[in-house]
Amino acid sequence: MTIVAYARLLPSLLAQVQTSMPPPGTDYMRILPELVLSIFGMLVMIVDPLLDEEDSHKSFGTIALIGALAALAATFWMARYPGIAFWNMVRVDGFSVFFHLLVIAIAAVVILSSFEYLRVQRIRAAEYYGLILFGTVGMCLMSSAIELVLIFIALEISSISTYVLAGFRQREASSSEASLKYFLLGSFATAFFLYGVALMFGATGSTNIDVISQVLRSGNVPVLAYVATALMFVGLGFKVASVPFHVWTPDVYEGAPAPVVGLMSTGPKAAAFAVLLRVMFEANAPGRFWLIWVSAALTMTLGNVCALVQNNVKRLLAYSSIAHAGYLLVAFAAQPELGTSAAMFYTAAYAAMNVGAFAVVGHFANAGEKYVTLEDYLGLGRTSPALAATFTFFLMSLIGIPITGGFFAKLYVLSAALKSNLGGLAIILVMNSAVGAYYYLRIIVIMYMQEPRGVPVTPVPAATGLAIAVCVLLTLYLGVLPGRVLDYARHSARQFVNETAPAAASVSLSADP
Amino acid sequence: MSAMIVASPNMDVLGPIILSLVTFIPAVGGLLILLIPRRDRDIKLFALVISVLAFVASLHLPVHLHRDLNSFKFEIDKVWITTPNIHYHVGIDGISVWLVVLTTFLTPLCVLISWNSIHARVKEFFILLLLLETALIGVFTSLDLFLFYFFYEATLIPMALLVGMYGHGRKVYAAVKFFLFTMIGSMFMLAAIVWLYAKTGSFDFVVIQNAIRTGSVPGFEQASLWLFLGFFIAFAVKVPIFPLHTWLPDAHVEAPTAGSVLLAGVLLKMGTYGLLRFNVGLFPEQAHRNAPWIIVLALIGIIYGALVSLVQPNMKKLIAYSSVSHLGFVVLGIFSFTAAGLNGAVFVMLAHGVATGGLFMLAGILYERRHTYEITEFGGLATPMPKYAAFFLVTVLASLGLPLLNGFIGEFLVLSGAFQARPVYGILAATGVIWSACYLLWMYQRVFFGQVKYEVNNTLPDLSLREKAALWPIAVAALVMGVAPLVWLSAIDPAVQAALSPFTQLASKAVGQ
Amino acid sequence: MLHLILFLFFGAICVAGAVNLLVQSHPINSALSLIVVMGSLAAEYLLLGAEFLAAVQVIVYAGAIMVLFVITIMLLNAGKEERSKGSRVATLLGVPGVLIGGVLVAWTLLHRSDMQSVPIGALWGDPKGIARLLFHDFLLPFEVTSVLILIAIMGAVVLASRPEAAARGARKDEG
Amino acid sequence: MTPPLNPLLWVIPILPLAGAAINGFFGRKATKKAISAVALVFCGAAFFVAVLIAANFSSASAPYSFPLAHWLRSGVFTVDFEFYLDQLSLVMLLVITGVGFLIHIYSVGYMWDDDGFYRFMSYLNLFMFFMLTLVLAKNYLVMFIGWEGVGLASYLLIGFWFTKDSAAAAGKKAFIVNRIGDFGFLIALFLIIKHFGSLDFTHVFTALRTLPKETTGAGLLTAIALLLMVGAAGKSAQIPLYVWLPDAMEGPTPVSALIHAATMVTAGVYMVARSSVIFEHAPMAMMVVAIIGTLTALFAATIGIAQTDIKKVLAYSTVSQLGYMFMACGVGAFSAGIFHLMTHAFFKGLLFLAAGSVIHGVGGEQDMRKMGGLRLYMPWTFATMGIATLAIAGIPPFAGFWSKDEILWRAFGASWVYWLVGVITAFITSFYMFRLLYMTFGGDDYRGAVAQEAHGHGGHGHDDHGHGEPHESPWVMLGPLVILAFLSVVGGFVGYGNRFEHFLAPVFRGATGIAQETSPESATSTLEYLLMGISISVAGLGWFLAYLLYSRLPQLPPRIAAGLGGLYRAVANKYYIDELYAVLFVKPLVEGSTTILWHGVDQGMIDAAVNDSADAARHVSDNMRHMQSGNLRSYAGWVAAGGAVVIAYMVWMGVR
Amino acid sequence: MVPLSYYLVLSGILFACGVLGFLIKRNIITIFMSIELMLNGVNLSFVAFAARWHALSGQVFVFFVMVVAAAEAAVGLAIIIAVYRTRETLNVDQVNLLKL
Repeated sequence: MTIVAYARLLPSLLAQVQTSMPPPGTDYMRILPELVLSIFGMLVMIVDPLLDEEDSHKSFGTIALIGALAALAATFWMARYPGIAFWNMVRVDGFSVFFHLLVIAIAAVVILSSFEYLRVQRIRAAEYYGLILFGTVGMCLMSSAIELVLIFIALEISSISTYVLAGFRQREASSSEASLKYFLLGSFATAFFLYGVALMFGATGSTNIDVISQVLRSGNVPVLAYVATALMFVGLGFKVASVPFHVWTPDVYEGAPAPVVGLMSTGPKAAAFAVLLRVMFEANAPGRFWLIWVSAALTMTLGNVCALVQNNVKRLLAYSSIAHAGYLLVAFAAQPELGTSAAMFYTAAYAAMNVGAFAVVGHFANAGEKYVTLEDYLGLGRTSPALAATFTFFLMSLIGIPITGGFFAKLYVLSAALKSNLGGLAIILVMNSAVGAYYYLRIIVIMYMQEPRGVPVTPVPAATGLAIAVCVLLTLYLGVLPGRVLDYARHSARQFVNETAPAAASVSLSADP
Repeated sequence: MSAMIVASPNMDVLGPIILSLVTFIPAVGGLLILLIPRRDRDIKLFALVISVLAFVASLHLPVHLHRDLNSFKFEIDKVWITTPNIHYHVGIDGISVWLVVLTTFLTPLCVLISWNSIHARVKEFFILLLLLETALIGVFTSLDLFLFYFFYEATLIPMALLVGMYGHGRKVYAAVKFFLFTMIGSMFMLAAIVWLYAKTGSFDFVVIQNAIRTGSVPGFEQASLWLFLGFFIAFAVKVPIFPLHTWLPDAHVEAPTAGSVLLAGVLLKMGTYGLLRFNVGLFPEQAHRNAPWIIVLALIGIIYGALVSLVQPNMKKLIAYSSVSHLGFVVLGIFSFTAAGLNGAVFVMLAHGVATGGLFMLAGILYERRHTYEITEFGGLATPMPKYAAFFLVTVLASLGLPLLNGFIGEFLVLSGAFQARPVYGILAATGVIWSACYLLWMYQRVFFGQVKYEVNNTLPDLSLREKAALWPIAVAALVMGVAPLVWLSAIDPAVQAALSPFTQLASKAVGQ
Repeated sequence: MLHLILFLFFGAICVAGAVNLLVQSHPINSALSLIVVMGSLAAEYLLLGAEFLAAVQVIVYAGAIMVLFVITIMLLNAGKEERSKGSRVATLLGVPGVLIGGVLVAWTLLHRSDMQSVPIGALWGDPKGIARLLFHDFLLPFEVTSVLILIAIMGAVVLASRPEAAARGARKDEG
Repeated sequence: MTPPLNPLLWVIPILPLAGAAINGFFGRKATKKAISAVALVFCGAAFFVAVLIAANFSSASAPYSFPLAHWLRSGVFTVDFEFYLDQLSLVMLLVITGVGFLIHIYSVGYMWDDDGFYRFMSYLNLFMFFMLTLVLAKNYLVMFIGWEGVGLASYLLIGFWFTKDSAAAAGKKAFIVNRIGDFGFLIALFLIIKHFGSLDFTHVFTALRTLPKETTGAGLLTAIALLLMVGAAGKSAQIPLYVWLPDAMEGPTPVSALIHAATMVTAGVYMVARSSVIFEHAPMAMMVVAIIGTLTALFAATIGIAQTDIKKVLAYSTVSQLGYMFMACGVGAFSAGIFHLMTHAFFKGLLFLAAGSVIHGVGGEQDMRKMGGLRLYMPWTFATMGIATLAIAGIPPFAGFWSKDEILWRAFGASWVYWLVGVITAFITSFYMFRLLYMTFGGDDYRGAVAQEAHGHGGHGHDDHGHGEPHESPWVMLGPLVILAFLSVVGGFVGYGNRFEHFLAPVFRGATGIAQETSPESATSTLEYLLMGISISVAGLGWFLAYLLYSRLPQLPPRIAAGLGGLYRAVANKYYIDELYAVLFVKPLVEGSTTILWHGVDQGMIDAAVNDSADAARHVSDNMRHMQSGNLRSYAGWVAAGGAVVIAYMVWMGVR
Repeated sequence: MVPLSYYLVLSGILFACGVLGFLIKRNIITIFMSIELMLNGVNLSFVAFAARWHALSGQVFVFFVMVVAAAEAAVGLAIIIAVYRTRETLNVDQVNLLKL
């Protein structure tokens, strides 16, 4: 019977023989940012032993920062080579370029905001930055991969790096606990995702998103595909913290180092959303509508309601991030094109404001993250007007007050929902943002309308200041001139929805002026 | 005087830019204050100069305003954001022009009145004040729904901060209450706006209005009621219409004088203006259909507000409730859909702005001297401070609608309009004439007449030059508006006629049924 | 027939091991039962013809990874776990949930997926073919795993290292 | 042909306004001479102009209107500042400026020592302005300006001594009660607007003349007329809104004379007369007016009997006299009403001024029981007041006789009931007026103790020089008394042979309908003389009774009072009307607003709802976050359960 | 001849056992083992599906899963050690500093 097996195998073998040639050089261009990041990551590792741990925070940071910026540049380079690389593994299109830029930018800002933090918290710099860079590689791949297995691996890369980063404040029991919880639940969820991948493979015979979508569009969808979607949704839902898979979020955010929270609440989340978009829209996952509808409603409501009584700023922001995930999911219930563009814009805006907010929190928290309760923020408007002002700005953006990115993000999601006749969700969203206003407002009130409590506020160091400034500017930019970004998002969304065939439409950053 | 008003527009060189000029002078000034070193006197002077400048500039508007029928004047229409196509589209008609002037008229007085009452964080105070002014003007000038919403929200933060930072007593509670009430209300408006955008693809007021009138909005019939309510709730909170008014007394009592003046003088008018411009302008059908219960609420507001204010022990609370009563007249006038009613409504807005603004200024002056608003703390004040008593009397008379003062014109027109719509409306509302006399004169008597009860009050100084400078304009305006209302009405009337045009056939239809 | 018998035999061992993993209270026993599971799984792989996988399963999984586990258990000399009442949710919501989900999935697999029957060695996974795929079609994932492993190493180093290392440095630059 | 001087019409109101402004703004620093100069000059000028205009304005002259400026416009509805002069407004004009000027002069003397002298003068001028606006208005809205304006002026003047709580309260009360009347007035205006689209007299009346009378039931015009009557009742202190007038006596006496006797309170009568056409078309309303007038006349007169405060007596007599006027209007004898208005202005003004002079003389004392024998101390005052009393009592040939007789005669023409009540009232009137006279001036000894300094107006200028003896007032005060006395004597003759009526005929041409049938020409003159005789005799009777009780046997009245017991107390306490109103309206309003509306609805319901919902949300949140138990396995439990749900849903979807 | 669904059901059972273990086990290490169990279940289904579609890729995936499992194991155990160092316990019910 082995003969039989051989006979069956033969044609595929032959096929492989004639296709077995090294990948063309352009393929490497299509993963250039990942390459750059990895190189710099390794550079950090190599330099690590050469410099002594004590006063080398800055130098590591600088290397990492340069790496991130180089990767940004590389992304622009990559954008010139739209198309598929490595035998249907990754696709470079507007969509992936967008998320590359986003994720790498987040990493850059986080690195910048970590300079001072590491020194204050006495954290080993080399591994920290190395992990951030490598983790970014994973996120980038998640956004461009069109092969579920590759997605799975990339997901693991980003996850594992964040697991570790979460546990970086080694002296605090809370930190290691956070990392443990994150790790165990994370791998738990990943297993679900993987099982989903397996079943999808079983249902469609492939793990390539394009093939899957073709199969699923070809009619009579097997039940197995539904189950597979369910399991994948569980896995991804965990990553994007949608109810009831959000449970890890508050604990982890509270325990993890503030800048890392800034990273993991935006970077991996954005990447996960990218994957979700690919799975839901590009792979045209079956029976998704009510699933998303309900979980969106639950997510935003629970996030907002729970946040009302939080007293720890990090934890409060954790719940707020859950709520925002809910808003984002609303976009997923909308028509693919509208939804995709809205979601893309939202991730960007949310990243800008949230990273900034956590940068502020991280700076204010001071050594050992002593000051993270609302009481500590009493009268911050007096003691440190600038810090309070920027924080207020971010909070306003989170509330969704005009001229902040948060507002337009919400606006687009809302309009996408209404255009897709999702009146119910729209109303729920509106109600929720009204409720949400309350607890953000609480912070503002505490900062401006009450007397200081004598918490020492160290002057904002240059790097952190720069990071915060960048966030402010980006939030403001997205709030005042969102047109360009949105145009780009729409443009790439359109082609993203249309590209079921391997042939990718041409994208170039000239479309993003 | 009216000759001056209808001056020919060809001498109007500033025409194209004047509106933006008026709108943004204060904001720019406010930002410039940031640069001034913290020498309070300079800051105050600068703020005064800026606000006066804005006032002078704004006078250009009525002088060069055509008096012909609708169509907006001084229009500017520049693309702000391409997708969604949001325009910086501003323009004024006979209604909004006066509200703009009212705003610019009151702000310098606010600056004067807060000269000594603000001690801490003077810089921030005046920055907030000027920013608030810009936002207010923007609300009245913007013709792009989005722009409108933007300014509408933008008024929120400075006001809340003014109350929360510079208020007294339960200022935080008041500020948060104010913020949340308005925020929640405006959320519904946002949803409605976005719906309109989703269906018409434009935020432009004029475009949408035409689209609705030509019936080229898909699914408008089903949605119109909800849209109407969406806008209505937002504005009803702002006006405030019973029973959404409870934020007002709190906010007023705790707010600093300038805050109260602008709050009563202008912010409330945002609500009535919105009702007139959007609820009536965009949804005449619904407005006509829902008028009865809205009018009932207005009547309740008139009588209820008056009765409650009759028994207030706190001067400011009393004035606040009287505002509820007065604004009831405005709503009544608007929804009577008669020329007289609408003219009156607009005129009451202005008159109330001047008179009640004046009352709050006077109350503030007293607070500066005695640090209380409790009426029982005073008595016999006419002896130590006769000038003050005189100004107070004039303002009170203006507010209770004595002929030849500004209060009367508006009330009379509104009442006659309401009476034409339905006699019972007019009759019930007219009782307000009695009530206003009751609560105002009783308050006046308790504060100023009789023997001086407490020794402290004997030593109170009479008005200072600065205070007189702040009060004279109020008194003069009250008189001029009462004697020569045509100056205002001649501009208001055409706009009102235009607003009424859709109702003539509606009314005929109603009669037909 | 033989196939079925073998399948059932190893399957039984497999499930038994899994169940044992759950019921054993001492981690070391659980670890051993997990090894049993893996071993029997290797056998199942063989039945399906994935001989190379079977080998790797035994070497890498049962060999390397499980050893790691055992070492850790020894290192932290973990004793019997106490049956602490931690979580009602897990027992009241989770367990039923698992059962329902499991049943549903199983039902789907049995009835809603047209699975043909296969002979022994259904698909011959010889090293050559696998290598072809691994180094050609799946080249990128293969390379990327290197990053993954790198991260894993770094992480392990960081977390397992005693914090004093960094602390010492910090104290210096304070002084 | 319009006489050349009429264009000056608009100057008449403006002049006093200017005076008021000048005194108001600069009076504080100016000397009293300057102040009084300004006040008198401007007021006098107004009088002078009025006389000039009157000089060439005959009963033949056509009405003359002078548009000053546009006021307000909305759509087609417009109102202008426009003045209107016809015989009726001319009469009012002369009365107001004339009597007003005299009282200005008097005030200079009376208020000289008061600190608020400049305020007082400017208020007086302000009042003149509004009053003149009221009577010269060509449309109801401008009339309403004056209407409310005089209300303001009286508010200010009643509360002139604002440190006295009673004064302040009285001022407020006056204004608010007037507002209640104005409420009716406003509604009437709205009705007029709604149905005639204008408020202009000529426009409305011409439109009206075409309409038929509303003989049966109440129609639009009846409604309008009644509502106007409400306004008039407020302003002219008729039942049920008369309560403010007695309290208004808290004001300085010249104010009582000018505003609360001579001019303002008659505004209501003027307004009704001015709207005669409307009333003509609404007989129902006419009847109501007549009845109200009659009742008020009697009612107030009875109260007057038992009052001991000299000014209070006069106040109630004013109310009762106003009742006469309304009775006249009610029976269609508008000209008679106006006639009585004029004469009443003379003698009642005089009475008040004289009373003021008395009060001034005895150092602020107002209680008649503390007076007596004053004729010896202040003969001039006594003489003038005597004349006035004769006039009001209706003793021929004094002014009051003519007008009152005219009214009674016309009332009889309408219904003998009116006449009867009128006669009774006349009797009572003469009784309490002579009672006043006897109590004040009669007797030989001055009952008032020497030391009344403490008693009197707070801040009243006359307490500083203590009075050993009562003393005659200065000439600046006596002058006006004398002049008014003269007018009270001869004033009646203008009505002789219906000359007055003929003069006003053009105004009431449309309105003389009823009057025609019973006009003296047509009726038998014997009857008229008979009635005249009766009224004269009852007046005499009243005089005699008063003489008997208060001059011959002064010990009797207290016994009678004791005998009457409850009735007397009720009368003395004005039938407890004020208390009744307090219980019926004021208390429930204040209490209700406080407990029900403010604490109940506002705080108890609305605010509570808001706060409770906030708390509820916080509570829910507090429960919800226990989902975050911190236990890893629970979290896994959530995930697993959620996963199960999702799978179940998806399987269902797939199978479906 | 054995129907593939048997293999799949077996894998499903293993996966379920893994989840169950995660839920009911108290010892962190054991919990981690149950995760490994889940992964093994997945692997089996990969292989089975590979047989179904005659696609070797299915078997290749198993390699990747193993690698990932290995990496996870390394990191996970390190984390467990770190936790043990700070908390001196391996009982998951006692690792609940962060809550609410």
